Parts: sequence; C-alpha cells; structure tokens
Amino acid sequence: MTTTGGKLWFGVSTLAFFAAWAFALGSDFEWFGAFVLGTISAGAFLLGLVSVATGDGDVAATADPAAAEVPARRSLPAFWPPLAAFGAGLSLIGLASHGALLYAGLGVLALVFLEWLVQGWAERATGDHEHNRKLRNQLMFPLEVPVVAALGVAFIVLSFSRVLLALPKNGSVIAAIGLALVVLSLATLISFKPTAASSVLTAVVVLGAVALLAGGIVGLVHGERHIEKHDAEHKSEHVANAEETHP
Amino acid sequence: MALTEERPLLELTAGDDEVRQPLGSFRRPTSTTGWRSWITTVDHKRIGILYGATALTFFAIGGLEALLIRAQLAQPNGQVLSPERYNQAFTMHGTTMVFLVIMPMLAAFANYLIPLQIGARDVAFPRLNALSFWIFLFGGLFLYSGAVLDQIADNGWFNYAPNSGVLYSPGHGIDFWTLGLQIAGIASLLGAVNLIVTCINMRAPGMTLMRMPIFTWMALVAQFLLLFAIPVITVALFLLMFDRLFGGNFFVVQKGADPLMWQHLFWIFGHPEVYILVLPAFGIVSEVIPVFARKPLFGYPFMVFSGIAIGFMGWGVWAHHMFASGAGPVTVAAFSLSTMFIAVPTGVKIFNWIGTLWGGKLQFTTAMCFAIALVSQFTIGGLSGVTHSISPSDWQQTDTYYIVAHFHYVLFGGSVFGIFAGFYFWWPKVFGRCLDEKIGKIHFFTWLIGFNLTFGPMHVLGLQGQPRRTATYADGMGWNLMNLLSSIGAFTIGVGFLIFIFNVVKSRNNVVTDPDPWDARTLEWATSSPPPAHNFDISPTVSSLDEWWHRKYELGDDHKLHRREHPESFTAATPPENIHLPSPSYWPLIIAAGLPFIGWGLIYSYWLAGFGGLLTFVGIYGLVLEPSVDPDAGHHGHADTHDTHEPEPAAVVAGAAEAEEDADQ
Amino acid sequence: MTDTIVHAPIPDQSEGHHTSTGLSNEKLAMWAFLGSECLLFGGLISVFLIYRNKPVGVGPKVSQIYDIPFTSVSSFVLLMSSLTMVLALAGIQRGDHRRARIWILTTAALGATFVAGQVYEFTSFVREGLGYTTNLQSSAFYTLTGFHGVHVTIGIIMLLSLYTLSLRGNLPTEKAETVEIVGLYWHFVDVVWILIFTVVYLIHP
Amino acid sequence: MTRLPAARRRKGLRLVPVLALSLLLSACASNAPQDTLKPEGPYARKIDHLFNPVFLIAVAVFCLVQGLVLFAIVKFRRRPGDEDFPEQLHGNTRLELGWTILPAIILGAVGVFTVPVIFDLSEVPKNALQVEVTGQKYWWSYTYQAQSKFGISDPIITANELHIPAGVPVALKLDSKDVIHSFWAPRLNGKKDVVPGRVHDWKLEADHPGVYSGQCAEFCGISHANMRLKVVAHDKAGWADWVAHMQTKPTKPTSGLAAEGYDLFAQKGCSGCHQVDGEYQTVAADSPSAPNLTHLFSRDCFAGCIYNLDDRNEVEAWLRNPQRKAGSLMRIGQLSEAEIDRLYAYLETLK
Ligand code: HEA
Ligand code: HEA
Ligand code: HEC
Ligand code: CUA
Ligand SMILES: [Cu+2]
Repeated sequence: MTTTGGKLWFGVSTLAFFAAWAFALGSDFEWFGAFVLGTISAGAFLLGLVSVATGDGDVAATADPAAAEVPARRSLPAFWPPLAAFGAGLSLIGLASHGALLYAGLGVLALVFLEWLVQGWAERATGDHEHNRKLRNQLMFPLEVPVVAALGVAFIVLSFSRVLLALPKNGSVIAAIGLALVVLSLATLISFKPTAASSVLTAVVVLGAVALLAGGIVGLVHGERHIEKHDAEHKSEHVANAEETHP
Repeated sequence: MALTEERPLLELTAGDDEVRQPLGSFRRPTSTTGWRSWITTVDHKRIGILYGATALTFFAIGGLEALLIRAQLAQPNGQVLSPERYNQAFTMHGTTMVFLVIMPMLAAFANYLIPLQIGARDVAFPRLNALSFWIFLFGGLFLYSGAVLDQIADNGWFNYAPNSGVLYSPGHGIDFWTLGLQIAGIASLLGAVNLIVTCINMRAPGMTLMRMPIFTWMALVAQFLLLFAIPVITVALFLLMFDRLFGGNFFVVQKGADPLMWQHLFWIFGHPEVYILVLPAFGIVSEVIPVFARKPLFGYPFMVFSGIAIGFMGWGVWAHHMFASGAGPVTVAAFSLSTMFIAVPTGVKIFNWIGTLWGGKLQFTTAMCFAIALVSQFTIGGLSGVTHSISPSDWQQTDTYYIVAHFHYVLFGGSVFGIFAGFYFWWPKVFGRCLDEKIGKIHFFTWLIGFNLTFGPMHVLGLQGQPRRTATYADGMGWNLMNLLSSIGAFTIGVGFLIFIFNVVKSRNNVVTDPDPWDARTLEWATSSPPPAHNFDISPTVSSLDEWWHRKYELGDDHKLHRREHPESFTAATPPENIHLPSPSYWPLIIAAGLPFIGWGLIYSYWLAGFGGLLTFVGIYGLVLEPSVDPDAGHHGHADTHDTHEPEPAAVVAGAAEAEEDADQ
Repeated sequence: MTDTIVHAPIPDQSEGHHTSTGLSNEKLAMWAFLGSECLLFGGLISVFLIYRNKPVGVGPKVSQIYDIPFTSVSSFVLLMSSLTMVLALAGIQRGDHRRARIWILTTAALGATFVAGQVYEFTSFVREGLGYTTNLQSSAFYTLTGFHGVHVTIGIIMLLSLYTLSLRGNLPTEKAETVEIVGLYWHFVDVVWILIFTVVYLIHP
Repeated sequence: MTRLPAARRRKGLRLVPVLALSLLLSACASNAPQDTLKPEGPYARKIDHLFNPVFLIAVAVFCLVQGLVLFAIVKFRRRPGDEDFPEQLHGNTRLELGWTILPAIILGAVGVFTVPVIFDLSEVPKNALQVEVTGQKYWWSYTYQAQSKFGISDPIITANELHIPAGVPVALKLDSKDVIHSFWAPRLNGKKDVVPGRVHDWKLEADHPGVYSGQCAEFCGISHANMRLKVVAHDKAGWADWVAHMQTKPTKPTSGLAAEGYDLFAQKGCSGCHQVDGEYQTVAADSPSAPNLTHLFSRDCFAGCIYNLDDRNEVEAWLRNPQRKAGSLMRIGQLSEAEIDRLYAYLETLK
C-alpha cells in the first residue's frame, strides 16, 4: 500500500528514531542532539503519511485508480527508497555524533542516486523489460561488482576486528580460531549436503553477517580492552633526544 | 541489489547456467579512422606508433631542457638560469630522457615489431597493451603536471636521500616525481608481462627460440630485466612516498635511517635499467647491419647468448655507482671486478657486428650509417665505462663530467643512434612512406658531428675536475673552452633534430610501393606496408632463421644465390575472411585516466584520490568483464563464428590486481 | 586473449587455443607477474630486516609487542584458505559448480578473517604506542605487512568477483583455468605470508 | 625491388677519433687547478698510475675497433651495379671464442692491478694529522683536536680552507650535518662521500706546499655548485706558524668602529650562530651551524670559498645580502651601511 515516497520517509523516520535513542544512550542523555533527531523522526513520519495519502502526489493515480493498473511500464524492483532513507539516516546520525558516519551516509546517498538514475533511465530505454534489465546490468555491473565486493570485505574486517579488540588477549586468539573453524565446518557441511536448498546457504550467510554486525556493534560499544601502552622506555627516549640535538 | 535480480545472490543449484551473456560490456567503440579510433585502439601497431610519437615529443622536451643546461654552461658564471631552475632542468632532463623517451621508444619498437617478427596477429593481451600505453602517457603527463604549479623535482634523476625528504625538499616537486614514476612503472611492468608472454607463447609454428629474430630476442631480454627491475624501484619510490606523504622514517637520518638504503635500491634497479635502455637498440642494429651488408648476422647464437649474459651480469654490478659512497674495500673490489667483466659480452657484440660488416657488400643507407655509428660510438662510451670500473680511478671521476660523457656516449651513441637507425629502417614499413635519404644523410652527419662535439669535450672537462650538476662554474678553472664547444655541439644536435622533423614532414610524399624496399630478412617485410590490421593474410610457418630471406633466395646449382621468381609470401590475393581481431575499447583509457587523479589526490586532497581510485577500479572491472572481441561487431564478413568470445577475466583480473596495488600505494 | 590469434587455414594452428608452449597466455602472464612480485616483497622484506637491527630511538621495538599466538592463528587461517582454494579449483574442474562456489566463498571469508586479524593487530599495536611514524622499525613493519594485507584484500575481491561470474553462469568448466590463475595468486600471497611470519615474527636476533 | 641509392663514404666518421684524441691531448696541456691528471700527492698519484695504463688499453681497443670499422667501411662498400651476394658467412666459433676470451684476459690483468690499490687507498694512514671534516649546506667545517705531535694543544676549528703540512699524511674523518656531500681535492686524492649518520675515513697528502682547490662533488641542493674548498699545504715552518696563530685568541676591540661592531655582532644576532673563541663562545641551540669566525681574516676565501676575503666589497655584499649565495642558511635582517662598516671593522680584527 505504501508508495515509493512513503517508503523513503518512513525509512528516514525509523532510522532517526533509533538514532535518537542511540545518540541519547551514547552521549549520556545530551538532550539537544536527541531532540533534533527525534524531531526529524517525527517530521519524516508525518511526511510519510502525507506521501501515502496523496499517492506520492501523483494526481492521475489518485484520480483514477483503474488507470494505475495499466502496465504502462514495468518497473524493475526498487530498493532505492529504503536505501536512500538509510543513507539519509546515517548521515543524520553522523551529523549528530560521529563524522565518519556522515561520510558513510553521504556515500550511500550518492550510490543510491547513481543507481536510481541509471535504473530510471533503463526503465524508459525501451519497451522491453528484459532488454532494459540487460542494459542496466551492462552499465552498472562494472561498478557494482567491485563496490559490493569491497564493501563486503570492509564489513567483515571492520566488524570482526572490533570484536577482537574488545575481547581479552587470549579471547581474541580463541575468537579467531573459532570463526575460522565455524566457517570451515559450515562450508564442509553444506558442501556435503547436495540437497540443501539455496535458502539454507542464504540463511547461513545472512545469519553470519547479522551475528558479525551485532558482534561489531557490541564490540564498539564495549570499547577496546585495556591495552598497556609501551611508553618509550626512558633509556631509548634519552638516546633519541641526544640524537636529535646532537649537532 | 542488482546482483539478485538475475538469480538469488547465494545460489546452490549445480552446474552451469545458460546465461552466458557477457557482463558489463558497453557499446564498443567502432571507428577505425579518426582520433577516436586512436584512443580506443588495441592494435599493437597503432599502439607502437602512439608510443613512438609520445616518446618523440618528450625527446623534444628533454632536448630543450638539455639546451637550457648547455646555454647556462656555455660560459662561466652563466646567468641564463637561476640555480633552482638549473637543478630542475637537469633533473627533468635526465628523468625525461630515461623514463619518457628511451624506454617508451624501445617499447614502441617492441610493440610494433615483435608480433610481426614472430608471425603473430597481435601481442598476447592487446587490451592490456593499450592500457600500458595510456598509463605510461598519463604517468608522463602527471610527472610534468607539477610544472603548471611550479612544483618541479630538482634533486637529480637518481634523487638521493636524504635530500629528497620533506625536510630538505619541502615543495611538492619530488612528490610529483615519485608518484609519476610509480605510474610509469605500472605501464612498464604490464608491458613487460605482455611482451614476455607474447614472445614465449605467440610464436608462429616453426619459430623456435633460436629462430627468433635478434631484435625480438634483445627486446625479450630487456622485458625480463624490466620485470625484475621495476619492482625494486617501486619499493624505493613507495618508501619515499610514505616518508614524504605519511611521515614514514625510511630515509630520515634523524630517526636512525641509513641514507645509503635508497642508493642500493635505486641502483639495483638503475643498472639493469641502463641495459634495458640499450639492449633493444643493440637488437635494432643487429637487424639493420646484416640487411645492408647483404649477409647474415655473424654468430647469431653468440649474439643471443651475450645479450642474455649482459642481462644476467647487469644484476651484479650496481654498487659501481656507489664506489665513493663509503662501502668497504672488499665490496668495492668485488663490484669493480664484476663491472669490468661486463665488457666481455658487450665486446662480443661489437666484434660480431664488425664480423658482419667484414666481407660484406655494404650499402650506406641512412639506417646503416646510424647503425655503424652505434658500433663505433658506443664503444667509446663502453670504454670510458671500463675506466670507471677501476674504482680508484672512479674515485676521481665519479660525479664529474667524465661520467656525463660516459653515459651520453652509451645512451646517445648507443640507444639514440640505434633508435634512429630503426626509424630510417622501418619507416617505410610502418607508414608506407620513405624518409628522404639525402636529408637523412644530412641529419646523420649533423648528429655525428654535433654529438661528438657536445660530449667529447666532456671527457676532458671531467678529467680536469668539473663536477656535474653544478649550476655554474668559476672562471679560471680551465673549463671555458670545452664548455663552449660542448654547448655549440648541443645546438648542432638541435639543428639535426629539426632536420629530422623536416624529413618526417616531407616523407608524406615519398610513397613506397615495394613492401620490402631494403631486401630485408625478417617476417615483417613479408607483409604489405603498412601491414594490415591482422598483420598477415596467411599465418606464417617458419623453417629457418631469417625466414623471409630464405623464402626469397635459394642456392642454385652454381652455388650462387638466386632470387626465386615468386617468393612464397603471406599476402593473399583476396582478403582473408575469418580473422577476428580484438575490438577497440574505452576502458584502458579510463583506467589510466584515474591514476593521475590518485596522484594529485595523494598530494593535495584525498577526495581526488578517491575519485581517481573509483575511476581506475571501475575501469578495471569494465575491462575484465567486457569480452575481448565485441560480439556485436562484424568482422570481415564472416558468419559462423565458432569462437565464443568469452571474456577472459583471469588475465585481466591479474593485471587488475597489480594495477590496483599500485593504485593503492 | 588467445582467441585473437585466429586462425587462417594453417594445419598446425587450426586448434582453438594454440600457443607455442601449450601453456595458456593467462597462466604464463600470472607466473611472470608473480616473478615480479617476488622482487617486490623481497625488497620490502630486506628493508625490514635491515632496519630491524637498528636502534629504535623512540617507542617500543616491534618484537616487544608481537602477539605470536594470535598471529599464528591468523597465519593458520590463511593457510586453511589455501586448502579451500584447492577445493574450489577441484570443484570447478569436476564441473561441480555448487561446491566450487561454496569453497570460493569460504576462501574469501577466511581471507577476510585474516585481514580482520591484521586490522586488529595494527590497532592494538598503535594503542601500545607503536604508530606508523614512531620509529624506523614501525614504518618498515607496517609497510611490509600492510602491503601484504592489501594483496590479500585484492585476492578476496578477485574471489568474490569469480563468485559472481560463476553465479551468472559466466564461469563454465572450460573456464576453470581462471580459478586456477586466481588460485596461483592466492597461494603466492599465502606463501609470502609464511615467509613474512617466519622471518619477521618468529626469528628475532 | 627499388633500391635506395648507395651512400657515399663516411668521411665524417674518420674525423671523429682524430678530433677526440686531439681534444684529449689539448687537455693535458691546459691549466686547470682541479685537473685529476696532475696529481700532487702520493694518493692521487697512485690513482693516476692505475688510470694511465687502463686509459692506454682503452685507447688501444678504441683504435682497434674504429680501425676495423673504418677499414670495413672503405673496403667492403658495395660498388654501384654489383648485385652479387658476398659470401654468406654465418659465424666462426673459434674467432668468436677468441674475442670472448681475449678481453677477459686483459680485464683479468687490469683487475689484478686494481685490487691492491683499492685496499691501499682504503687504509687509514698511521702517524697522520687527524682532521674532522663536517659537510653542511653549503660549506665545510674542519676541527683539529689537540695533537701534540703536530703542535696543536687546543682544538682548532676553522672553515672552508683546510690547512695541512706538506709531505705528511692527513687522516680525515668525514661527517655530514644534513645531506650527502662529497669531499674532493682532486690533486691530492679522489673523492669520498660525506654521509649523515656515518663517519667515513679518508686521507690526503700533498707533496709540496701550495694551494689546491676542490669542491663538493655530490649534489646537495640549490647551492651545490657553491660548496667549494681549498687545501693549503704548508712547509714545516709555515705549518708551525699557522698552528701557533690559530692557538692565539683575538683580542677584543675596545675603541673605534671595531668596538661598535663588536657590540653589533651580538645585537644583530650574529653571535647566535657564529662562534668567536674567547668572545662569543656559545651559540643558540637551534641555530644552523655556522662557520667559526675566530680567525676569519686569516683565510683567503669565505662562504664555501666562492668569495674573496681580500675584497672588502665582497664581504660587505655578503653582509648586505647573504642570500646572494643561493640557499645560504645565514639569515639576518637588513643591515644599514653604517652597521655594515662597523661589523666589517670588527670582523677585520678576527685575524
Ligand atoms: C645505455 C646505458 C649504459 C651502458 C650500456 C653502460 C655500460 C657500462 N657502464 Fe655505465 N652508466 C650509464 C649508462 C650505461 N652504462 C649511466 C646512465 C650512468 C650514470 C648514471 C648517473 O650517475 O647519472 C653510468 C655510470 C656508470 C658508472 C658509475 C660512474 C659513477 O657515477 O661514478 C660505471 C662504473 O663502473 C659504469 C660502468 C659501465 C661499464 C663498465 C659498462 C659496460 O657495459 C661497457 C661495456 C662495453 C665496452 C667495454 C665496449 C666494447 C667492448 C670491447 C670492444 C671489448 C674489449 C674491451 C676491453 C678489453 C676493455 N657506468
Ligand atoms: C638517453 C638519454 C639522454 C639523452 C638523449 C641526452 C641528451 C642530451 N644531454 Fe643529457 N643527461 C641524461 C640523459 C640523456 N641526455 C641523464 C640521465 C642525465 C643525468 C641527469 C642528472 O644528473 O640527474 C643527463 C645530464 C646531462 C647534463 C649534465 C647536467 C649536469 O650534470 O649539470 C648535460 C650537460 O650538458 C646534458 C646535456 C645533454 C645534451 C646537450 C643532449 C642533447 O643530445 C640533446 C639534443 C637536443 C635535442 C635533440 C632537442 C632538439 C629540439 C629542438 C631543437 C626543438 C625542437 C622543437 C620542436 C620540434 C617542437 N645532459
Ligand atoms: C641564522 C644563522 C646566522 C646568523 C644570524 C649569521 N650568520 Fe653568518 N653565516 C651563517 C652560515 C650558515 C654561514 C655559511 C654560509 C655558507 O657558506 O653557505 C655564515 C657565513 C658567514 C661568514 C663567512 C664565513 C666563512 O668562513 O665562510 C661571515 C663572515 C658571516 N657569516 C658573518 C656574519 C655576521 C657579521 C652576522 C651578523 C650580522 C652573521 N654572520 C649572522 C649563519 C649565520
Ligand atoms: Cu655539498 Cu654538494
Ligand atoms: Cu651502472
């Protein structure tokens, strides 16, 4: 029932809502940031309602519901509105808290913009849905494959390294062995189960990803374990100074 | 995302799918004429020409820098350049001449000739070849782009630490130099991989290694040297870059670093590099002399093996550039000896060329003149090289004009003369036009005289104690006359170059009809001039060294050579139908265009670097995913393609791997 | 790109992918490239070894803060990934694309685990007071191991790309060599790590 | 088959060796103070004695190769109309082995003579005068620690001009404050790089008293060309005089322009960088190292030996703008002419 625009605004709203809470918790209830985020959440929600109510402002659609059923053109599935919302939300959180998140959010927005643009173009390119899809893929695959791959690597690396940092020293060793063994044994298991549906693999990977993400977030929140700083030993510092001032 | 549309992202069903439509291929460029065809070409011959034209342009630039140097030094206390400008002039002169002139020029010859000489349709990876060229071009442009912002390197072409560090060279000139050479290095490395595979794998049936034309051989040895030398300088440049841009400590003496580390890394690359600069030129000359002596190359196997020996020995002599740097006597002695003995395989070459001349019927075309001049002039440079290898005498000579004399005799008298022999020799093949012989002779003699006048006196200057890289010298040192002579000589060379340019312009009218005007010996002369895109209408089979010559002549009953009426050629009466050439592509250009942005970005703003990285990264995937032959393009009207024209990701993924690496650096 | 030397009517050459050595161009190119890589890593390892023996001046020595047990584990993870790489190749050569895909993905996951371990290691070293610019050793150490990490990352991206290709049906059994070639790269990077682990971590003077 | 017209003989090529040789010969006759071919001490002579025979071998090979090439050019050129092929010789293994082995033997012999010289010259001389040489952008500093054998009881610090006794080996310890330089006095020995963070041993010896010029030979930055030096070799008496002179301290001027200059020397910050023994002893910790001026006016040249001390104008020009030597690390504010006069008057007392 929700329209494209509606999806976008609800997405923003949800994210801002969570962001407001996360920010409040993280900043020990520093009220201003949470208030801004909360307002954004509410505002976006309202806009979403309006959007749904007006059918994205598409006069024709509201005027004549029957007309909407004429498949003038078939859309490719669109993930972009929620993703855009995600990006916007991320940048908002970033604005309020952490600079890196702002850039990440902007990056997502830029990506969505590009994807949406190309998709929009491809949908109108010819009347043939199949062909349109091919066109889109030809254009976007060289971009998507590496970017998705790189993001995938970054995701694993960032999350897992946070986990390792949060664990005590011995724990990190065990965690690394553990993860490797889990990966290996799951792979073995699946490879010996020729009947396993593709959904199993999908489930495993998605679950793993979620677990990793959760772990990463917990790790981040928990903070790094206390690491003893090997301050420059007195002696070597002395040597260094001597070296520097030595004419 | 999009990946899931075709199929679920994680798929388990066994076996292949029929969906074999290539991923991510754009509408391919199709023009075969006009500027667009040049920037998208993947034809080794066109790429060769692009390399050559670029290198020639850089030669004019590097030469003009040399003329500035000579103008400044014509008299004591010269006022033409400020010391700052002078230092920039010789730095850019040396860098340009080595990295942007001789290397790409020899790449031009190798690209153009190797596939023709071994009877192949193209190099092993035509699109990678285009990529190499564009990366080289953008590397060169990047190197010079600093000049626009007045950020020009000024620490000499070997850029010794620690003067190259931020502490002593705070501007960005050295950054441009470091990054520019890294970019150009990628090009050389990709080119080396490509040509090595070409020589090893793409030879026509019957073309055994010991039937390979000598130019191809020497170029192959040079590619191996490149393959192993480029990573070494990459390490050096890489570390310097980290020092300068990210606060590394590799060459920071205050942090305990050893400044000689740079020298070792640079010269481990640097000495093999000088043989990279000269071996292909040796190869050219070894092709030219037999043709105009009308007899086969004297001692082909010795020529091949001496080339290989030079290549090997070249790795064990680098410290002769560091005799005065403070190594212990044992090291110095060892490198003295190893350096001396490199004269042995080089001598073999010289004497074998003389052996080829001996008893021949010499025809003094301009190409031949340049070739013979190489034999005689290179020897002078080689002999002064041997006097440096006597390390005690090098303690007097190093960093003086005697060294400058040495390396110009080997580089100009060797590489440049060889290259111009090649120009005059292959010009009709490449362009279907002849360079005028009379003007060529004038060019030759102007250069021969100008060259000796420029660099001969430098021997004297060096022995009389004039250090190199000095922006001025005082009056009363006894150096005035020789410097003046040298400067006059330099401008004579300049005039000679203009004569050559004139000749090139004029050659438009000298159409040659004979595809084999010199009665030459190797396969490239067996096809039309200029050769068709597919090189040979009929793929050659080879049964001897100098295959083409053997097809033209047979030993008669009278023990005399007779020309066959109709030598078996490789040109068909009707154009062949079923030849599929790789289609042109935009991607190489795009990949290469990203690299300078990465460079500028590292210096000025990471955003730019990100943009450049994206361009390169995406370009690499575009190149990998696009099929080498465009399925939509019509080829020579042939219908039933049994070739499936699959993309061949592996190789380019491999290329991508290392292009990325360098990009990530 | 062997399909570019096509194929006038010459008896010997009528075969589809003829090369002078019988080895494919792509594989040969990868070998050549790896030869070059040897010198690259050789250079970096030498620099590290030379600078390791110099007094550090400021900050700790790298050998003071190594976490050998952890690095052993991550080395083991990388080693395992070579094994799974072999399984992936075996899979595709048998035409078992399903298994090939599983093992490719596993290899990538193990590789990513290794890289994550490296990021963890770097972060904790920095916390312990050894930044990139701290001293000679630290610059050399981070450059060498970081450079290796970048190699692994590129390997992972290649693997994931292979995975996508396979998924889209663009990696049929005839193209098994592509996997083999990426595998060559992967094993090379692996072997280099064993070398680095041994001379950089395990042996200190 | 179109043939291009055969070229005429290459007379030009024959001119080349003649030209080159005559140039070389003319070189030997000229008057160049840094001539490496005119050694004035045992170490430089050793090098020369090694270089000469090798050079002759090179000349011999040169003549051989050029002779053969010229002979071939003249003898084997193709006459017009001659369409026959020459004998198709593919090589001659014995000959080729010959010209592989022969150069190897020659070079082996050269090597045998070279190696001992390398070790000889690398040896640190005994009973030698010890001098510490420090290179920096763009001048030289010399420190003589106390050495009773040479009459030096207090350390001597001086700049740019290296004073040595003739006929006595001098052991140098080379070090650099910044980048790599190279110490070179061609008539007394070859050069040796001066590398920061390392101390290199090198040595000199002059047969006779005299002034020997030299200069920095490793590119070290913008004023590399202006980093010259002089070696002044004294006879016995001259050396004793010089040492004695250097052991005295200048007396502080008490009246006149010089006294005003003395005060200016501190006011204008000169003493922040320059030492004058007994008068301005300590320099600021962060100053670039600067020449010790205690006995400035006992030297002939200053600022990397590119200017004459005799010439008052040059000294004044220097004080007006030390940047006239590009990249000079001496940075001072603008001085008025009156100040310059006074400073000059003071500097003049530093004999
Ligand atoms: C094309 C490039 C090239 C070539 C081929 C060579 C060839 C040789 N070079 Fe040269 N060299 C350079 C380019 C080249 N060089 C450059 C660019 C520099 C300076 C870099 C810089 O500082 O900027 C340099 C510097 C350089 C140095 C360091 C000088 C210094 O800075 O102090 C030395 C020292 O040994 C040296 C030696 C030699 C020797 C022994 C050969 C030998 O290979 C020569 C062998 C050839 C012959 C000897 C002639 C033919 C032989 C015979 C006819 C046989 C009979 C001969 C005998 C019995 C002697 N070269
Ligand atoms: C192959 C390499 C190569 C070539 C061909 C040359 C060619 C020349 N080189 Fe150079 N040179 C080096 C490589 C080379 N050089 C290197 C590596 C260094 C060391 C740098 C360093 O110390 O770091 C060096 C250093 C060097 C010096 C020493 C500088 C110093 O130490 O202070 C000098 C001094 O005279 C010099 C001179 C010349 C001259 C006069 C030419 C002449 O042959 C050039 C002749 C000129 C032309 C051919 C150009 C003519 C152009 C025109 C007339 C304009 C035409 C314009 C259009 C057509 C648009 N070179
Ligand atoms: C910032 C430091 C600094 C200050 C201040 C300074 N000098 Fe210098 N001076 C130098 C350096 C460095 C040199 C060597 C320059 C060179 O040769 O390149 C030098 C050289 C000289 C020389 C030549 C010495 C020789 O033997 O070569 C004289 C004379 C001199 N300075 C006088 C003065 C006077 C007078 C003043 C004050 C007005 C002064 N200097 C202030 C750093 C300084
Ligand atoms: Cu000091 Cu050049
Ligand atoms: Cu060399």
